[in-house]
Amino acid sequence: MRLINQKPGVAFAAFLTALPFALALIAYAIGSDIRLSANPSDKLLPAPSTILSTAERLLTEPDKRSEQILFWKDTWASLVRLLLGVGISAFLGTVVGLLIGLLPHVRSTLAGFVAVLSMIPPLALLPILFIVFGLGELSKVVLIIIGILPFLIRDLSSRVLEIPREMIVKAETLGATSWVIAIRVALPQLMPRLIQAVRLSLGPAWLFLIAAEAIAADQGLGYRIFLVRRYLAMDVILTYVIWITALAFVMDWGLRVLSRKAFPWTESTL
Amino acid sequence: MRLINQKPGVAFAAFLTALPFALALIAYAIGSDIRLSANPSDKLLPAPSTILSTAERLLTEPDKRSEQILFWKDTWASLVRLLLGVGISAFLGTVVGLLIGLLPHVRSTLAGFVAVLSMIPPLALLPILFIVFGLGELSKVVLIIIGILPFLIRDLSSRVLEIPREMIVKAETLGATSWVIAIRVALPQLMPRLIQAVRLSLGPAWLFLIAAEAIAADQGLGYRIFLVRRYLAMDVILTYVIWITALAFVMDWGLRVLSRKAFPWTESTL
Amino acid sequence: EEKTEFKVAWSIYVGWMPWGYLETSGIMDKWADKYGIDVEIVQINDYVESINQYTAGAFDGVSATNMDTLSIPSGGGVDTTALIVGDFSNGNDAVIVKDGDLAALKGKPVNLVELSVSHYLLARALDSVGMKESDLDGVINTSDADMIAAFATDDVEAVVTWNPLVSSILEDPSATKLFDSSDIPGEIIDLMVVNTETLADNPAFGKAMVGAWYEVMGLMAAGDEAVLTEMAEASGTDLAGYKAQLASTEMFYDPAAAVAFTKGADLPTTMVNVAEFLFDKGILGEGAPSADFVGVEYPDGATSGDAGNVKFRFDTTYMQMAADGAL
Amino acid sequence: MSFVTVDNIFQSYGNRPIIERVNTTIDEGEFISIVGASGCGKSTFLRLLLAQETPTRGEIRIDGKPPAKEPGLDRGVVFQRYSVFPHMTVRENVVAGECFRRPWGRFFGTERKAALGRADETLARIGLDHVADQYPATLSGGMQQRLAIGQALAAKPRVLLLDEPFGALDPGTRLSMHDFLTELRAETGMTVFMVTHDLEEGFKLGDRVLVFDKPRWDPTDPNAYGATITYDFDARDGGIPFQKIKEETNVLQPA
Amino acid sequence: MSFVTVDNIFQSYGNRPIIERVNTTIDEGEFISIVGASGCGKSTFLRLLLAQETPTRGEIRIDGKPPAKEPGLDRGVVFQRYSVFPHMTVRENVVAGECFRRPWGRFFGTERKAALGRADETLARIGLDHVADQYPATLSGGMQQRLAIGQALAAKPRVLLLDEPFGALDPGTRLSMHDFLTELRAETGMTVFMVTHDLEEGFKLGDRVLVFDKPRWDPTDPNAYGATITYDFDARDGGIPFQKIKEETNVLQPA
Ligand SMILES: Nc1ncnc2c1ncn2[C@@H]1O[C@H](COP(=O)(O)OP(=O)(O)OP(=O)(O)O)[C@@H](O)[C@H]1O
Ligand SMILES: Nc1ncnc2c1ncn2[C@@H]1O[C@H](COP(=O)(O)OP(=O)(O)OP(=O)(O)O)[C@@H](O)[C@H]1O
Ligand SMILES: [Mg+2]
Ligand SMILES: [Mg+2]
Repeated sequence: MRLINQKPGVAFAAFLTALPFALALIAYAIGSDIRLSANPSDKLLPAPSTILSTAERLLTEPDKRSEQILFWKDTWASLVRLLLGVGISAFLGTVVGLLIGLLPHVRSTLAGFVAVLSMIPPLALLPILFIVFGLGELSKVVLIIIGILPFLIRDLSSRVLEIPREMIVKAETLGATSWVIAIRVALPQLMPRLIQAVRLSLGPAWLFLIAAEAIAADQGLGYRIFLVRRYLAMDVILTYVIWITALAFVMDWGLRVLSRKAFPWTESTL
Repeated sequence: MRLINQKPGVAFAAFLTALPFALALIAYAIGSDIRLSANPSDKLLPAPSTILSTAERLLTEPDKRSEQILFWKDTWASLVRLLLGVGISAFLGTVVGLLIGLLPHVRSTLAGFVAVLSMIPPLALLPILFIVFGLGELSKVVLIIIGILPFLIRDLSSRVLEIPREMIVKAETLGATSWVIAIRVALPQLMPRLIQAVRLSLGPAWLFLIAAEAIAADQGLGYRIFLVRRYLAMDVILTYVIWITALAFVMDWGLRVLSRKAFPWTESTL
Repeated sequence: EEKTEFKVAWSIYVGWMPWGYLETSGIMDKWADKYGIDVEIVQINDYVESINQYTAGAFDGVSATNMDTLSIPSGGGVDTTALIVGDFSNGNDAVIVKDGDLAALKGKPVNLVELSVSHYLLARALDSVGMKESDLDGVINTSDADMIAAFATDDVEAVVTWNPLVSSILEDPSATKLFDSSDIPGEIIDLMVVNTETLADNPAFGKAMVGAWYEVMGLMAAGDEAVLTEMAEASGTDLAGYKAQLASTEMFYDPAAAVAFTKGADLPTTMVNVAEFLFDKGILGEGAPSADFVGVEYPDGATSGDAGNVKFRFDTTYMQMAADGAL
Repeated sequence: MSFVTVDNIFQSYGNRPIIERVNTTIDEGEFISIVGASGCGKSTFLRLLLAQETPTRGEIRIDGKPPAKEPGLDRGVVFQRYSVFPHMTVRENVVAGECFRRPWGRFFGTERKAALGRADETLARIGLDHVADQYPATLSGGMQQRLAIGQALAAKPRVLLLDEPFGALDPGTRLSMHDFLTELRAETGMTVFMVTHDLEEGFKLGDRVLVFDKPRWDPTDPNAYGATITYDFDARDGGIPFQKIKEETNVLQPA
Repeated sequence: MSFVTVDNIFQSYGNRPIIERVNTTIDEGEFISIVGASGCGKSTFLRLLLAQETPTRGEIRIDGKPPAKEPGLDRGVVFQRYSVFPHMTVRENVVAGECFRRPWGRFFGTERKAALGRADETLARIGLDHVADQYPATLSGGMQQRLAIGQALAAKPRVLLLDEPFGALDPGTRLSMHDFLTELRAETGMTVFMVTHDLEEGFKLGDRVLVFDKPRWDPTDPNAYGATITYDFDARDGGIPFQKIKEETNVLQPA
């Protein structure tokens, strides 16, 4: 039987899914063990047990100075920035995407400009950003926006352009104005794609958030990682990395579920 | 007439396209002028003429110490890293994407793992990367690979899964083995999508390249930008940013043209 | 112009930790209230970014070294005054190798934060054995955040960096310190610099800053464990670690000592050395015709460099007030 | 009196003429079938009738009014696909036929209730009341087209334009759609233009059948000339005899 | 002797039975049309014949050989869509019918030349020689399906399976495809199974027409039972009279 037709059973499939995770864990444990047996105070690959106890400490013990649990404070600070940045980008991306997609004049004006903007590496512009937007929360949110907005605009406007012309014409024959076409035909059909696009841009958003926090912040997940990197506190870094990964995963999954639940009409059940 | 039906003429469209660029330039010139009249040696927003002369100097005058023109040396170093990183990722992404897309066993094993991997913020793991891959060229290429490979694998494998089952079955009825289906049915149909996916990942690739060069390098576009940031030489930074933008734009455009030229069958000319 | 709200930036470094304590303990607010103003002290993760921000006008003052002040704000035309001379590095910056001596660096690459005081220290270290940077296999710009990890890789033979990284790296048994800032005492000076114009228009700003600073200096000199522990934790280490870093820092707890150092005869020599180093590296900008392009003024009114383009001033007025108990 | 006047219409894309010298007049309530080879410009002609495009030369007037500049309430349309809104339920799609002309594209309050009631009546009439709360994607192709027609009629257009409305349906469904359309027409007495590939369908449903073809042909450049109405059949009496040509045709006779 | 034996086939997806108790035998060279309501399991039955799926119960044997586990050279297939490879030219698509069984899926050298020659002959026979170097996307739907059939035949299968091969074509093209298929069949004498929605088409082309339907019906749960062959008509003699039932049927008589 051809390989492409050989399917694993349910139990074997579950085993296969778990396999690479287990292998990665074992490989890490062995690597850590080798380094630790050579140098017991090696910090690079802390033993899994060390990471666990560090994680427990981070999650439960309040900071002596501020009496707060830094881990949750960092998480909260980062999440607020991330959600603000992504939320504002999603909103602007939708509005500008609709305008570009629907109105030929706006399209002529902005499409080329946004295409060029999307090629600018935002990290290189950090100094200017910080000057213009200050060093407060705003600049971090703005970096996220600058980083993902051009992509969102391009993606969403091209989706608006993909709406069959027939549908727009149909709406026109029903007496719809440009405004009604925007809010009742284009916008609702854009929504599932918006969620898709937001899912795709969450990765870059985290990246920009971490980069911004590395340079100017006094709390946040990225800030903490860069702070303790100076001491190579890999147990803390790994805890934070695992946490960020988990957060990213949950967000992605949540958006996927939301998309399925909120837009039943995207499923072709025939 | 509805706004959505009002189209600018050819000349007016060209004017509109140029408009935001011109406005951005004018805004910059004004901002620069204000700062420079307050402090003539202000470095933050150098006059456009200063940028031009700096650019000319960078492009033509060799460095005193190395006798090389640093600009081209930096460009070459960065391009080599970028192309290696993207090229290797594209190759691995294609192979693994094909395997995941075609073989149920591989899919069970890797799909979940890659989904989790793609959520890990690579910047946070830099210390481990350095230890494992050293501080040389390798680590920069690897950072790019780690940054974009999971996306490529996910994107390409989902495209393989989108190949209509009918087509695979048809190939089977023509006596094709799994191997033949991979190289003669799935692979060629994956190619246009590969180019698309590479286009999408060039942005992140630049980002990771700049981040890697900012952290440890002795040449490269990102290295230079972060080095001269130490004395706020915005004229140099802006020259480099414009150059990177131009390079990114040309690459994107080249890939688009390549895709059109190399895969005539994707156009439905009927 | 006159104003009542001021912002200063600082970044984490052993000699600047008091700034964080000033803000969290309320001592800064106390002194600001006394002079009827408001001073906000902002911590910035990235040292260079904090100076850039100051240069661009986002802050009225910033913690910086003498060298970076000369190259970034002063070189950028922002007339800057050293309000507080806090300390000089006396072993905090070091050249560390895996084996060999300074002469053995010949033909090897060195990892450091390029164009920083580390770079300057390396130049001075090579001077001391009659070598030049061109004798090396180049320098590799490496982020300070990754210096420890970098030293752990096989590629890296030598690094130049500062504390607390130095002490972490030296924990590695293979690491040897070849040269440190105690070999060039008084050349790497940690300052609080402020905008000259702002200071001239608002003497209250200078008074509040200096007054608050020396109140904390008093606590530190007295060995107040609670204060030191708080600074230690803010810098990510513990009390013992912080004390070890302080040991290689020549803190001027006493304003009189700071005044004396600033008025000392060595300072102009140091600044000329630094200016030459900066010019040599092209850091003073392409517009700079010579190392003398930027003028530096000393407490006695003497200048080095271009007297017509004085952008960096050492001013002991306020520290003297503190020494005199006049605040 | 003629209701729709098509006056010497030319349409070119770039340098390529698609249709040329099209003249005809249509009475109110006529059902016009349009047939012709693939790519000859039937859909283009429909787009001109719809005012989705403006002809290069000539004018189309409805009821003597000045030529429309863009599609509007007086012309309803159903395309082969994409004629219903996938994100609205079947009922909402019908309501859309009435409420899209409002400032917010919606009805509120009692008006809304009344519209929902009317929609349910319409749905009952077009036999879709049992799927009123489903989304179009869950309907079969035939049901979708029925919905599209119902929606277009809810807006009460004066002219209904159909571009191969049944082209994607299988033969059985197609037949039942013919009955559906015939019924609706009898009820409303609307003026209808229908493009079709299927001659039989054209003659079965139409009062007149317009045939589009290229009367002139340049063997060295097949795209040099556009198509026009070459035959205009009277298809009443069930379309038999098919050969009753209503007016003089535009076919050029060999000289 | 019976060539294809379908022995008491059941197929369920999850708990839902789709087809049940399907039994029939087919002689070599017969043309079997399969008709039935939408969703009743015609395509499922074809997938079972193709060995793309394994039945829940029962066996299908071709020429007495053990049941196949997966599709292979002995069964050719043409679906409604996606039956040609879009990235190969028309000629390459035909060559693929012969060369996909090779280790690299390609011919090299002289073998390649010979295959190209044979492909050109095939193309001439199916009337596609003038578009040999074009890609399928540039062909009309009818030409694509002709190509798909040509490609399937190039592999010389023993049984040809067609799943609504002409479902997406317009009526004119459909008629010419019927002629094409009839000709090809006369030439090759192949055993053919064709699923169609169009009863007329089924009777016109088939030697036998199998009707799939649910003989049992649970009013509280429409999905409780699967479909089976309820009628098996002899459709030779041009399918007239349609009513000649060949074997006893499976319709349950009211007790
Ligand atoms: N917007 C356009 N720009 C350029 N050419 C066009 C455009 N729209 C249609 N054409 C061309 O005009 C010709 C007529 O197109 P049209 O769609 O009107 O044909 P049709 O008779 O409806 O054909 P079919 O039966 O295939 O629907 C075609 O050759 C088409 O390629
Ligand atoms: N892989 C599958 N898993 C679950 N259910 C399936 C699967 N394939 C088909 N079905 C269901 O089985 C039933 C029969 O499907 P099938 O495609 O065989 O019908 P059909 O007779 O070919 O219909 P049509 O005329 O629409 O093509 C349908 O209700 C379908 O939803
Ligand atoms: Mg058409
Ligand atoms: Mg089917």
